Amino acid sequence: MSSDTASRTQTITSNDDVVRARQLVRNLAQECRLSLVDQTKLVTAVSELARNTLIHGGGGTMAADFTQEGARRGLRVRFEDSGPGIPDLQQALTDGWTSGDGLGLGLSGSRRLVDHFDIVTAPGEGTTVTITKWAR
Amino acid sequence: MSSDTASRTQTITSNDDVVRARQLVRNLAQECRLSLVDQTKLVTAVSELARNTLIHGGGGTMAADFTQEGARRGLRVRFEDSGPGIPDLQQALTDGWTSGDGLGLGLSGSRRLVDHFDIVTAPGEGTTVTITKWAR
Amino acid sequence: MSDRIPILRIGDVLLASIQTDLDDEAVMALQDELGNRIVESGAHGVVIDITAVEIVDSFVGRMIATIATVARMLDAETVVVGMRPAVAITLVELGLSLGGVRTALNLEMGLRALERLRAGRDAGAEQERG
Amino acid sequence: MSDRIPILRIGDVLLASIQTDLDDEAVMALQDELGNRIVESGAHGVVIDITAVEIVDSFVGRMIATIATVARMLDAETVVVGMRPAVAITLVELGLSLGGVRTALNLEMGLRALERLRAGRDAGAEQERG
Ligand SMILES: Nc1ncnc2c1ncn2[C@@H]1O[C@H](COP(=O)(O)OP(=O)(O)O)[C@@H](O)[C@H]1O
Ligand SMILES: Nc1ncnc2c1ncn2[C@@H]1O[C@H](COP(=O)(O)OP(=O)(O)O)[C@@H](O)[C@H]1O
Repeated sequence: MSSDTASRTQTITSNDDVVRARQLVRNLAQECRLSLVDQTKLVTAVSELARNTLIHGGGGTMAADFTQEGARRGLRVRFEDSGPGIPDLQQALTDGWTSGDGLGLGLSGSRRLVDHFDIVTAPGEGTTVTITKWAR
Repeated sequence: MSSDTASRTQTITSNDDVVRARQLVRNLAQECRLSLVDQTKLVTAVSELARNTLIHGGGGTMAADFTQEGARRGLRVRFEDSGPGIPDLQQALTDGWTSGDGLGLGLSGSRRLVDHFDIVTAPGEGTTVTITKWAR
Repeated sequence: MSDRIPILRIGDVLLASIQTDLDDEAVMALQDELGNRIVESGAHGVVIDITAVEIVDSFVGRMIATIATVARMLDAETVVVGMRPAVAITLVELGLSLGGVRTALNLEMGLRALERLRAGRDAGAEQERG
Repeated sequence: MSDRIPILRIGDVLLASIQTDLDDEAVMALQDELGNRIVESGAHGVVIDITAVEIVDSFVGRMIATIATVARMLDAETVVVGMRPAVAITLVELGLSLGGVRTALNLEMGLRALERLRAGRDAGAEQERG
């Protein structure tokens, strides 16, 4: 079942893993009773961030867990890589800015799609992005 | 009632008239039993085209009528002005092209939003745009 | 003949609720006034409530994108609440981008999103050691 | 490990129906193959069926926009059918433009839209005396 701890971690080292990451979070989001729109937003953000972990971060891991705040339940997903890190974070968070040939909407767009977005990065020290979406 | 012939014509010489044009077509679209999405698409197209009639065409008229094709019913709306006309129609129909400070999505976008889009224009001879949306 | 849209203030948030079918002049007036109020008030969030709005055409879309840009420059976030699904589908087909605004189901959710964002930012500022 | 999406031909129209959660490689393969087929076949329309698609992220969105651009250069129209309302709302918030593609509720409506468009164009060519 998707509820045991093991299944909530996903290595991200291939395109297939990005698909698996989406599917894992989709299942957890349903379990967490996110609305259909919120599931869609969260899984879209996961797809963007997992791709970044793979492409920009050179691979890493995704870990998802349920979280509680008072009576509210939510789903928290963390992406971690030990890639090059992001030298200019503000620039990277700007709509349309890309260092490659992407659309530059991955970070800025997924930030909008979730309730909480947190990023820790430094040149040479990898990147960790944590997002949370609350059930209503 | 919105069904009599008189109420189906709307002069477009002010911003208020653009609002009236939208409302007239909204009522007719409901009467014609367009789906909610199709009503929304049609009224959005009407808003774009009525604004063009006012801004680019220097004012004109809108005429709406029901139309039938076999068993299908639809709503046809015509915008007519005797303004400057459009010298390069292909350019004007390109996404993002504007001669002023618009977004350049009025013609290209409303063309996509309707089932049938027809434009007759020539420099100095005004512009007539006719659109049709069919009920399912 | 334009109707003016009242701009309310709820704590640190400015709220404009569009309740009628606005003519272009009223849309521009709202854009200007909201812009001014964001600058003057130092609000950290802007909510544009379009629950009652039946269509968003390119004119209204541009107004929303402009407000979001002004707000962002002043470190405030904009949330559009109550967008109908039919409006979203029409926007996609029209080819219009709202320039990266957040959306929320309703006013309550929108206000909550702004609150969280604020909390997240204050915390995030320290954590973003990039 | 990529699944290939079959591209069907219905009269003058190419149809790609996305039935599974595609990885990026499969998305690129679909883009390349659809592009080639549009060029080779002289099709006048392309339908991308996303009825079964649960999310459209920036990668898939760019594929759709690219196909629409290629098609347009070759005088063919692209219709995306079956977009879920939740997907449309997410696209708006993501800030992504599909580059001006038509949308339709389902395959049947999409094919009908292409037919009409074609009829309209043939007639329109004479009328557009601009
Ligand atoms: N995990 C990561 N590691 C290193 N750099 C990253 C990472 N994620 C994002 N970036 C940088 O931030 C930029 C913007 O990211 P994003 O908004 O997702 O756009 P895109 O991926 O389309 O370029 C990327 O081009 C890249 O330079
Ligand atoms: N009724 C009209 N009369 C004259 N020119 C027009 C008319 N409608 C559109 N145009 C021309 O076509 C251009 C593109 O129109 P549109 O796509 O609606 O974009 P926008 O109105 O934002 O400029 C306009 O900038 C204008 O030059």
